[in-house]
Amino acid sequence: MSEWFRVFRQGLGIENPLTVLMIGLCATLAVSTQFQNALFMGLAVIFVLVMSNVLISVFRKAIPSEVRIPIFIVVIASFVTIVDLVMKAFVPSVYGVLGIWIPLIVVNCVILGRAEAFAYHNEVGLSIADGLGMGIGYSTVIVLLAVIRELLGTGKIIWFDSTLISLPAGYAPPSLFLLFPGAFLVFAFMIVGARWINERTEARKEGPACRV
Amino acid sequence: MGRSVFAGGVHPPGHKESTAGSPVQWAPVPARLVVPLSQHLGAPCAPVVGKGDRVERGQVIGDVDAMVSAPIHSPVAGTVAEIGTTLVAGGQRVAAVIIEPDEVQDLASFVPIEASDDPRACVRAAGVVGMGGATFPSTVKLTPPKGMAIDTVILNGCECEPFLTCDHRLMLEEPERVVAGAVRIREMIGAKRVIIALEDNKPDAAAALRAAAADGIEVTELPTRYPQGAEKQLIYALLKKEVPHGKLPAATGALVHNVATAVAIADALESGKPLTERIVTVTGAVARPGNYRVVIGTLVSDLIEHAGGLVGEVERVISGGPMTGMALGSLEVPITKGSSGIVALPKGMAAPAISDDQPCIRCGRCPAVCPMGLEPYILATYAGKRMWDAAAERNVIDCIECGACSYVCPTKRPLLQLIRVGKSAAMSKGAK
Amino acid sequence: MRNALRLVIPVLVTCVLAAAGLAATYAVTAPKIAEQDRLAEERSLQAVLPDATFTCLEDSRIQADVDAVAAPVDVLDTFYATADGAHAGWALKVSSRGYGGPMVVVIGLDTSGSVTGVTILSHNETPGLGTKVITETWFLEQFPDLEAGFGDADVRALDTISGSTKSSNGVRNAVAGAGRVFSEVLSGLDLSGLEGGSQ
Amino acid sequence: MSSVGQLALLFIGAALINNILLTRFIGLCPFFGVSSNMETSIGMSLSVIFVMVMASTATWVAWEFILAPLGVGEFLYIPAFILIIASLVQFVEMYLRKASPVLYRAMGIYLPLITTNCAVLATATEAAKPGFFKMNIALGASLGLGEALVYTLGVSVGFGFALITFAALRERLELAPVSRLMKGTPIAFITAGLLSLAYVGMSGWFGL
Amino acid sequence: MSKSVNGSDRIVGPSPHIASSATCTGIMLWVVAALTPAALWAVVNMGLVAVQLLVVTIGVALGTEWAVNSISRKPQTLLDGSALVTGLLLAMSLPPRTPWWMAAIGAFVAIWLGKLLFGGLGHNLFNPALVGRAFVTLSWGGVLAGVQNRGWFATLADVSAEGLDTVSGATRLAVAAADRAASGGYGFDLAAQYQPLLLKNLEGSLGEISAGLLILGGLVLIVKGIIDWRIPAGYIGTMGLVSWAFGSDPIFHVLAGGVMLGAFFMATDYVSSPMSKKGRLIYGIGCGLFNALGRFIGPMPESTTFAILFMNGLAPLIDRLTRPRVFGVVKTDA
Amino acid sequence: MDLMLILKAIGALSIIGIVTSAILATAAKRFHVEADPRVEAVLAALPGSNCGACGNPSCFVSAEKMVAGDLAANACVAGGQSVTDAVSFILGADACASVAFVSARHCGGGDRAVRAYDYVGVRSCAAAARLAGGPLACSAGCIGFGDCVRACPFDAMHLDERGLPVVDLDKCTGCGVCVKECPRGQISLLALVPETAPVVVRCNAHDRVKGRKDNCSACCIACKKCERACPSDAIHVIDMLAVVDYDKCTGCGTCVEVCPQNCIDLFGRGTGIDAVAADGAGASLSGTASPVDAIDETVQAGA
Repeated sequence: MSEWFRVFRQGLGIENPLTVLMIGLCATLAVSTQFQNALFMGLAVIFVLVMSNVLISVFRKAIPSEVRIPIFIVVIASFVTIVDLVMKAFVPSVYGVLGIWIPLIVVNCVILGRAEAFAYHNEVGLSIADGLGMGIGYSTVIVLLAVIRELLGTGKIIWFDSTLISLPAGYAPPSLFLLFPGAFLVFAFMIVGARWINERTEARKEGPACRV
Repeated sequence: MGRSVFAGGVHPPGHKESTAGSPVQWAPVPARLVVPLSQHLGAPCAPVVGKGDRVERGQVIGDVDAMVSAPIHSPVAGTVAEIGTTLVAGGQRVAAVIIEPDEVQDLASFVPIEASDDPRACVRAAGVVGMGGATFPSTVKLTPPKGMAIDTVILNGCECEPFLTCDHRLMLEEPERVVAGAVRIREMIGAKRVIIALEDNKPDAAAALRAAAADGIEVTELPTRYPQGAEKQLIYALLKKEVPHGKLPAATGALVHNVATAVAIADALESGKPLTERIVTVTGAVARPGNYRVVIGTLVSDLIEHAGGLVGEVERVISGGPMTGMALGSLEVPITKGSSGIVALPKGMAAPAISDDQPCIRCGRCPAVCPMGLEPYILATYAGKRMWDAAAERNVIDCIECGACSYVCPTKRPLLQLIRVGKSAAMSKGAK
Repeated sequence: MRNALRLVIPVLVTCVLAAAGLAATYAVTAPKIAEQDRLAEERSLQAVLPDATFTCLEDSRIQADVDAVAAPVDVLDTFYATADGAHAGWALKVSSRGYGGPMVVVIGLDTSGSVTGVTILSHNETPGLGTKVITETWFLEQFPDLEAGFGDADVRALDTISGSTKSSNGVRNAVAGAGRVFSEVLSGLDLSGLEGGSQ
Repeated sequence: MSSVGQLALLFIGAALINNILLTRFIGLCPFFGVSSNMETSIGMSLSVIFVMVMASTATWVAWEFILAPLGVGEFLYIPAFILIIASLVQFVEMYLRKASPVLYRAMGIYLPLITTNCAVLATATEAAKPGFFKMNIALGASLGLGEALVYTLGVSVGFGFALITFAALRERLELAPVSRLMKGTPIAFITAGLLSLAYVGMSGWFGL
Repeated sequence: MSKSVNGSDRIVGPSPHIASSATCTGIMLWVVAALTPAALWAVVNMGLVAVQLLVVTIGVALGTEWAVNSISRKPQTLLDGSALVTGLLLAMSLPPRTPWWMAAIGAFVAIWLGKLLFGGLGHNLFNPALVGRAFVTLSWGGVLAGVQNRGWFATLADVSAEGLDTVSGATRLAVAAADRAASGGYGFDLAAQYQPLLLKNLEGSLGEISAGLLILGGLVLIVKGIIDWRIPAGYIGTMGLVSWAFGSDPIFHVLAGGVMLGAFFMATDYVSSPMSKKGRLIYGIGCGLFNALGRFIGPMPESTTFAILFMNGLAPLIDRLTRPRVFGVVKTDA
Repeated sequence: MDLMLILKAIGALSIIGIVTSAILATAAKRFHVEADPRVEAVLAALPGSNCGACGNPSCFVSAEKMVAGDLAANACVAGGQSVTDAVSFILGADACASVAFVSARHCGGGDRAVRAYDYVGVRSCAAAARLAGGPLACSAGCIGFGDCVRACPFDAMHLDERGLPVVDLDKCTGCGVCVKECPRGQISLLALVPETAPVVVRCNAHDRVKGRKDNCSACCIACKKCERACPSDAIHVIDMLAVVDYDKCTGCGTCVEVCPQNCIDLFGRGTGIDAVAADGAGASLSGTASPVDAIDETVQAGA
């Protein structure tokens, strides 16, 4: 159990796919204009990550390593398609915005990377931990980014038709935060924040810098 | 100014007025001479005299059997007090023969060099080296590599460094000796063309040379712009030929000698006189600035004293010109064959104290003035960040170290100094 | 060959299972998706012309004319609306360009050609910015002021939302296009045979 | 049907005005990953142009002749396209490695990275199945192969242009005394943000 | 500790031992001086609002520079004059009635995000003043455009409540653009605008008040050797040519909007423009082309800011492609 | 109806799957290239997702670079520690093996060395050494601009408050880069000494003793007190400078105590003494209860 928890926690902090590893950026920046969308995106990624990790982990002995990549890709793509169809059917308003980004989850390096690096080598339980940890780590960042951008850029946070949080009326929201440049800028400072926290906690131990 | 002579370049204030009009006069022989045994690029000489030996003016006191070298002669009659070491202007500590001169000196007479039918052997025996500052043994230069035909001899009288007027006075006072040197070199090389080039800020010298010029010797005035006297830029200005990257200037068919060197060559060939003295411009914040004929080995402190001593607050004392010369850490260094001037820069005239954390504001002045078409700002940055490979890739080794970049830099970054570090690192890497 | 089979078969199995699974999922969700689309369309049509029934005009003869006058926007569908059995007006589903991509705007017109309502069916605008064309209700509400026979200049005279100019222009262009389609094509259309046409 | 002018507009729109990296946020991983080195960026750009064109052709054919006729495209296009692209890239890589080591060094080594580049999937999907990407291209509901290729070429050239521009900027950034916390990726993001600020100025050109 | 010669401290430093009189601060002050006539003319004609804008942007720019340097314990760099130039340029690029808080945020963003984060003067990749201006434009574009009708002391609430629903401000350029979009022609005589644009034009930003004074300042900088003529020449020349090619009046388009401020003062920013002569010409042409295209085929009436930012982004690439030929090196295709 | 759809779907994806995998299977055979087995092994250990986060275009290139030694084994951020360990294992433990030498500075001048002149210019030893013989009156001393510190690939050096480079012996690998970088490295200002070296002479002057003290108050004055005091005949004044013979030195510390100039320092890996003793040997001796014990431990550990 402690091993399980360790793997799970790794994804959240010291090996966070976004702020530390810098992978899976595209969708992150694109959909993080709204808390609501980011949350759905995060859920979609968690679903795909956990499910593909489970499946690959279960069948890892049956997958020849030469063709593992095509197989992983098909597995991942299938789960992505399922998310795609389900979202379209049940939350069409969210799908309207996330539409193009759902298919692109397939090529999110985080998922393929975890399938390769973790699920293919570990048993199911740990793979679930890894998928959950990575997925939640990813989602936390994307949701946080979205909250910052939405709050700064519109002055309020919306959940479907209701307003969750609203800044004082005097606030003139700079819409730059909703535009593409704003995404880059806010994310840059989130990385700085993550670095700062990691440095503070000194969680990430330097590996031996071997040079012959 | 209007003519396109070479790309880049700067126009630092000349400051030549105070000495340009002062005729060359002998500086007295001091009580003690320190004659370094390495006054040239190449192998240092070994002493051939010992402590207590009696030496005559012109007698060989140091020699070495190496291709790239030149013997050293005693500049005076006197006694060897010691074979020791001395600091030279460049900061190195080198072996030196310390001579106590006789009370009475006959500077007109000398021990002539061993006569020889080979003019190149005479030039070597007379210890002639490039007197513009590079101190490259002249014999080597006069022996071009096989297969390289030299058709043009250029005598460099540009003297583009501010403050210095020693070559100017030489050309003005002894034009016939300069021309004689030109003729001798032409004979030796078998060149078709001889050009004596000088900047247009010395019209009197140009007129004197023209009057003295023998058949077929051209006297060309070039626009005044620093570094007109740099070998590659001079060849380009006169012949419109670029010295190819990584090749000797001889590859353009041109051979460049300083006018003072030419005179020394003429002296060696015509009267067997070894190189034991030179004209030195002593200027700046000294009481009596002027051009002095100085025996080699005279200490800078003695020379400055003869020029009346330093006046006011002197921030730097420079051996050579202010653009390429070396600041002296101590005045107890001797005048050598390559010392063209001693410039005492008063406070305010010297470059401000620079520090390397000044930012480059990318104003574009340094690439604009670089006569070699380099980008000094980036070379300096690479050198500062120890990115030797990147500096090498941007041709750092082509830098001629003229200092035009540092001169114009508005934030006063020590560009040239950084580039020098990068250049030597790149060269030592390349040599490996 | 054996080796090749060893490699191909797992891929094949994966493909077969994936295809089967997806086809099944699709079979389950497809009706739901179609229903969602239909509902959305229905809602927007109702919003622009309340209490009417709509018939999609599937007349290839007028399509070329419509395309010609509508440019630069595209008319996706033209609906013939009836209320209580009488001709009540038109609804046009128009695709226009906003900031983030195409936006589909539904415009309702009464029989005289004046605008009865405008809604946005789908869009890809930046949430919180381009979407102000929906959330700032005054914007869409200004269109019903357009009188019969309005022209491009009248539409251009309407206000845009500052900072969301491109999204606003997308809607304005769609409405202007619809106006042109009405005056050039629909107003001169022979309506006989349309009444009671099946949807 | 489509005139040269329209094709040119399609190209410019795809390359600059709707630049895939700086205005669409697609393909950012390599944008930040390999842009720290100019040589790598150039190699990557060339490879992306090459792969995108090939991938678009392949997916266009697959859509037109297999997926669409069978009516299974709606739900199979994601696994089908990614499978095609991944295999294609791997094939080309193997082929290059064997056939031309020189070309492999110059280009082939970037190929694996491209598999997981969402720009390729997005572009190939858009080429086969226009509208997916919502790229404001006004050429009708389906593209001919020629149009699809012009479009793909535009996207990939725009990708390369932005990548190389960014690599040149980062070369300068390397020399700047950026504070420790900002050094590396954060300042690169800020640079990208400011660069994308400049691209905002192009939005709406030609009504695109 | 050092030995002295003649009673004074002697210094040993690297050659060259003399330096030109040009200094960074001197250059910056020349730029400020060249902008001063236009700024003063704006103050004379617009009065207090212009003074307020100038004070706020310059004050915040200098304050930010000082504060950030203090917090990060870096040497103070206020004296190099670059923050002063940035503040002044930003003020010149904003409409005079820009709310004070907006101008202040712009100045802060310009100095901090545009310059200091990159490592300070000499390391910023984009012109700081334009970064600040673009930030303000994209954040509160509508407010900025309609700001003519709103007071300097407009509060946040005023702006958010009523500020966002106005039609874009009607500068001469915007009117021209609207006319062109509507009818392909112009509702007014462009040639009649030359004189007001050159001498006194109270529409638009502070820097649009007099193209004539800006040209004068720019020419002084060129004559003083502070800016390279290639950038403004390439910029304005291309701008005129493209305007002419689009069948419009080149002189009007060159004089109107931010072209003169951009061409002489913004694009010529040393740090964010290419270094080589050829590169600067290309860069100037690029700025002009982008700016003109933005006007004729883009949705916004003006695009000077984005044109120069775009070319700033390209500057390192241009530099790379236009490296000077090294003496004696025969150029081969690299 | 649904069955038909499923069959069609299976058909479509299977065709694509078969075609692609068949092509790949054939290609794998036909285009097989022999590669360095170590590269293959490292490549297998890497995640293979080709994310590019290490700055290299693909895992293959990274593997090649790791094998060649151009890329650290811990460069793969996506793989984390487990991959680092695996790669280190493949590349062999000797990649991180300890080395026998460390760098030592033979100068204690710093702020006690007299300057010949005021130096202005780049704060780089290499640059300063070119000007009039360097700013120090002593031509063999440490200029103190820290070229060695900047050159150290292991971040094992720093300049202390006296302006002298101090070696962190725990980090020093004895690679010798600092010695090469030092403009006076050829005259042994910085030199590699055995990592078990217990003492080090902090002076590098070989010129005449007369006047040496005018250049630097911390210099060796060749008084030979250490030579006489040394119980194991391990320190001698050679060419006007005390030199330790590390083969004989037992680390007793006698020389450190007798040196009137305090120019012999305790030294030793693991004791961190390079930094402590640098304040002056006397101070460190009185300040710490048992520096000699520490040295003994070092010696024993090294023996």
